Amino acid sequence: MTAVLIANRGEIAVRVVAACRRLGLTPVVAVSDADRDSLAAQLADRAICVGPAPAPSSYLRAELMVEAALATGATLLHPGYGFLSEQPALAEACEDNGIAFVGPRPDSLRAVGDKASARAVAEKAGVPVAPGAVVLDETSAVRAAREIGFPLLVKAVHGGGGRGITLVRDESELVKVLPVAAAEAQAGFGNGALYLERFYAAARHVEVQVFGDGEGGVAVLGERDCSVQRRHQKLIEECPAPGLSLATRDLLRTSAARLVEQLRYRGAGTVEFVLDTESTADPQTIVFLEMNARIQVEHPVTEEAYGVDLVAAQLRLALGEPHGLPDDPPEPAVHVLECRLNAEDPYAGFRPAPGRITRVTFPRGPGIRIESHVYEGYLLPPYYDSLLGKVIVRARNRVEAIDAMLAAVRATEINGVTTTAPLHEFVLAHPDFRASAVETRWLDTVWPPASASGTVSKGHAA
Amino acid sequence: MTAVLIANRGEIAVRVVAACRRLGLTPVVAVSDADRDSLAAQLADRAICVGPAPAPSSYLRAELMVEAALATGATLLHPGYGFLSEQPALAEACEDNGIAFVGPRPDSLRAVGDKASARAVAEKAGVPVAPGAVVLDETSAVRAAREIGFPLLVKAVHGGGGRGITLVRDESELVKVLPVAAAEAQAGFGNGALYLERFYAAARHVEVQVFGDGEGGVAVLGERDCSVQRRHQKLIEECPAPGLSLATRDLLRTSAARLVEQLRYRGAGTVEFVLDTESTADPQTIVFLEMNARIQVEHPVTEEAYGVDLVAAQLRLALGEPHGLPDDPPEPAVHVLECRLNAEDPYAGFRPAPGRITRVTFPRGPGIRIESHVYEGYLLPPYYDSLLGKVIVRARNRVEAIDAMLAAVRATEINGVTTTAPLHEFVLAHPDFRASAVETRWLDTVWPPASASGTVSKGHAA
Amino acid sequence: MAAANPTSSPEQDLPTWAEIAELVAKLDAGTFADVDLQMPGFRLRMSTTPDAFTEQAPAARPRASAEPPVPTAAPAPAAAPVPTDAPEPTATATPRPHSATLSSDLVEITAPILGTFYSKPSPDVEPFVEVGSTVAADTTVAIVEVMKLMNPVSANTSGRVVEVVASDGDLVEFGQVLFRVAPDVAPDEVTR
Amino acid sequence: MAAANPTSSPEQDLPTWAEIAELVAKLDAGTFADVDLQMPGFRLRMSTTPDAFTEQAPAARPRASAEPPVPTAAPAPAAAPVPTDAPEPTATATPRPHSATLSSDLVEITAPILGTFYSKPSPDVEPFVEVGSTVAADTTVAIVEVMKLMNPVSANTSGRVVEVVASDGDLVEFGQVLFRVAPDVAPDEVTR
Repeated sequence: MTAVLIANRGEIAVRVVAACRRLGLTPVVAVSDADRDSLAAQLADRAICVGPAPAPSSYLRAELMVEAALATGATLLHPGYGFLSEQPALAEACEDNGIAFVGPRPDSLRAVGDKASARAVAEKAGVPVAPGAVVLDETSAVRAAREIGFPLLVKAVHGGGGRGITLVRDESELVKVLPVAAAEAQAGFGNGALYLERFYAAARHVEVQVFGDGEGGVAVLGERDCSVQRRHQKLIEECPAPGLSLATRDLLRTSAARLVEQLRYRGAGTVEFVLDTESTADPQTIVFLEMNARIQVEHPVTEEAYGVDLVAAQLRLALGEPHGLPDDPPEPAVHVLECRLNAEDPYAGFRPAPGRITRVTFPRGPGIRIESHVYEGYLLPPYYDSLLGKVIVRARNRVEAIDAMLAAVRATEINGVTTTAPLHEFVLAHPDFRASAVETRWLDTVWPPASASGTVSKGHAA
Repeated sequence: MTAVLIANRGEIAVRVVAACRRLGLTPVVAVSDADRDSLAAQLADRAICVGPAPAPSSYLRAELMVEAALATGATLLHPGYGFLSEQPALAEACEDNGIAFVGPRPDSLRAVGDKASARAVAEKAGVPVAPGAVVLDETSAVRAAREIGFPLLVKAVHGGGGRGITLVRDESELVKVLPVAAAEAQAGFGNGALYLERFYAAARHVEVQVFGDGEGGVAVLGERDCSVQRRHQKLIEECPAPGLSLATRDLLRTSAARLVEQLRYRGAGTVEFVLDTESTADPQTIVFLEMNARIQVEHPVTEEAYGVDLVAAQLRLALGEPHGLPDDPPEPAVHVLECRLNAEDPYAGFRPAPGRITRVTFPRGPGIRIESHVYEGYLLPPYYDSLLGKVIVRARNRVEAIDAMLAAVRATEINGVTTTAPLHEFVLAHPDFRASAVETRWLDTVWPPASASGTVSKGHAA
Repeated sequence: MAAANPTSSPEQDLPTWAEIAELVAKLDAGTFADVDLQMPGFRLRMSTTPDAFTEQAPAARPRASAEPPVPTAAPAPAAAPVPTDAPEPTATATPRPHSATLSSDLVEITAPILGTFYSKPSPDVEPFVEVGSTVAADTTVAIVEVMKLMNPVSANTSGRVVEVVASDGDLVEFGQVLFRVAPDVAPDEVTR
Repeated sequence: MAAANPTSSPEQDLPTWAEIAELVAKLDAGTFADVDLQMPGFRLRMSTTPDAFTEQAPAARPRASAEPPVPTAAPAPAAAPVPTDAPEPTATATPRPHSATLSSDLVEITAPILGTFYSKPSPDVEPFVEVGSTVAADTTVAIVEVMKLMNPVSANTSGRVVEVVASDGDLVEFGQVLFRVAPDVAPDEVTR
């Protein structure tokens, strides 16, 4: 039996275990000291403890993961998402030790690993990019800004996950922000390099799921809309992305495919775009945002829409087999939504609320899929992210899917921690969201609702 | 809030709870004394104990179910399948007490409730029926048999679920069988009436999922193949039914629709057909078998194929709303399988094996749906059927679905009881099944496999 | 855009680890025996005394125990399987282990069926039995009405009624306690 | 992403962390025996007396405790949180409550990291320690190799080695017991 070392935790580790089961592979999960009792550890054939709870001492140490793979005889290593998943060092260490890294080649990871090089690759592949420039000092920044126009975004070149981004409205603001942003980038990402980029005030986040065979071949599995965001953190995703013209879809897909071909990209990836909703042309204006060289949190919406198993396809490819995905699948006749339930208090600035889960009831029924690692009695550790699980719902059209999701969220019971369920119920019931896709800044304009925050303030004073 | 009394148990009670949650209805489950701790009782808003464990004192007493609905303020009653689901008496008692029965009108139940009247209705609606006749005595039986031809089936007119059926090869066998069959029919079904019917030696069981609006309108949701049977008990079902020509499908669907229109049928129903695989015409020969006037065990394969919620549609219709199903949906681009896992020993004549479930692990992942009422610590009571749960798998085509189902069954762990999982693994891996649809008598020719039964006999003797 | 950020998010108002460590170092250098600091989403408790903050130990393993949940009002399970062809309701009168501490010698008469409880055959007459009444096994003690059908309830035990638990018009579920009876002492129990 | 703007938070009246730290320092420098400071959303209790807060008031909010789960073979939780920016492994040497019945006075030295255990710096030389060896906190007792990188393991306790649990070449997981040590008796424990 071929063993797979799962170098991750939480729901994605559980998901990889499931994909291993589908293919008859032996899942081995690398755990930190805090995750010895995790669901993934229970479901896998074996768990191996690599280090203490803090991620920098365990889940972020490539050498421990490779050691764990070697020690358990695993010949594949699946990095999940986050943590080491996009670190060329891990992919390289795997290569050096005869372990198949379930992800892109190290050179691909490097090529898309920071904004500047990713942008360069995109431009080379003929993918539309936003007006923007890397800036070295105030002089070059001001000159570049005048060309790009205000408002614009100041980004850390090595930032990610929505962090290290500042909106600047005019030149005086830019001059003030530059040194602060550079210092923060240095502190947060170990590199003070900054990048200026045109800011689209009315934008949607639309991304394309791609899967490369490593030899230039590419399967394109439609678009996801992930515009329901709070401070660049996705909360609700859907597939297909609603309301796009055929020409816009085609532009998105061919752009994404070109990037994959250019990189001779291997495995699952996502090409993210900003869609300018103020553009009235057909196709609408899209600009390349970044490429995520890994499986994503929201991959199940694509799986449910297209009837595929992306993680199994990753493993198949790493095994040297055909990935088995259709290159150009028919358009799905269904609509799929995903809600991320986090252990956070949506009425109190989304403050993380780790704790012990005292009761869990997930919804059941047709079209409902749950991806989660929590169970009754589980102590959500304070060391990692606050994702409790994902509710994925598939129905015949968007309205039915929204209704089904609303019912599913209401039927979800996770006691012992505060969850973001009220936010999801609010969005799913909101006329703006129900009418069509919203813009990425929409959520911040409607949440928290005035009445709710008032109530909560009183509650805290009491 | 509108409350729904669920007059059933097991996985279908859990399924109806889920549909209630989807629609925001309040589920109340009627339980026998043995089911006070059932999963449905835990998931519902309320459980009400109607009687002792034996079904004749609880789940088969219509007056207790109506009393329970009245006592709990439920204005809908869902009968599930089996038990009272097709009893006109319950539907009538609901009508008399102002409770909406989630099922067909009493007259529809009567019309299709026994083979003779069902056949009459089918003939009237222009649905193909097998040559056959009700027989009153030996003389009429022999006369009818000569017309129908041997081999033929002797059936109890009031039988059901595959019971009360005898295969007869020639006239002398018929004469011997008649009095025995009549006595058995009298004992088993309270009525000794018999029916002779042409026997198709090489037959498939193909059924059409229909949904009537009660006013003559009908939604037809494709076919299911349920030919993997053991003594007329379905074990594996799939949708779409493989290998049917367009003309055959069309004949099946229009026949089923005509029956629904004829009855002005209300709600979910299944029209079952025998498909003669020896017929080389196009369309192939099909004959009406029976109509099941209720939701069926295998309804999830249709739900997964078409992206619908049949149980929610039942409830909507009973609430006086449109059922919301598409009348003529596009052909599904997926293939769906269902395996019924029973607590039976497949190596020992499928002897029921009730007991306490010590551990349950169900498979996870894209395209996998589980319908089950068992949980760790659950004592499977000896009073009822042995269904532990259903594994439903959806994939892009039949081969992928079979592979995914094989992995799913292997990843299913239900400890504490003996299950039929080995049988499912055997069938899913069998070249005959993988190549195409099998015939209804196929399973009995290959199971138990010679080697396995030898091994197990030893095991049992030890 | 990275969704799951494994390291702690900077967007909370909570102290960083470094700040906590600094605080802890300060406290540790001080003279305090106990410290209990609570803020929303954060709590710090320190003590120089072992077991100062003993709390309920968390369950060792998250998995459910094999025992089913204790039903709220279940009768003791019968040892022998009940024949399935006996649809006639019969009252059950069983010693109830879980009430043993309260009334160790009492026998409960429970509802043989779901329905409406009536203590008397018609509104104007005396109840079948009252507290103090003596009953035999075949004494009718009540009626449970199901859909206009009156089901007499037999005592199925002999003794003296000490409590009437159900009230007229109550919905009673199967197995629900209707009466408590002090049983006649059986000859073989005298010697106890 | 920038830190949450405190003015948008309903807890805007809470003291900042720096203010709390300053307060603690002030109190610590003072002569107070007990401090119990409560504000909406905030509570600080300090005492120089052991067991001052034994009444175990529930947390003001039903939030989870900050305690990590009890792992099957983890070191006992330290009072001070572990800083997340310290990836360097350090051996943990802690009294292990769950093994108290077996060897109540022994301290375990556990693997600070996953890797291959070596008792000696190279094959031809003596082991770092053997049964009977005396160790101090900074004594190197073994090496754990991770991907050709040799990580020395310090005893982090002082005493006498009574058992060498791991063998050369063993894969050891984080937290796995390598040695058992009979600790030096601390002066304040003599009087027990």
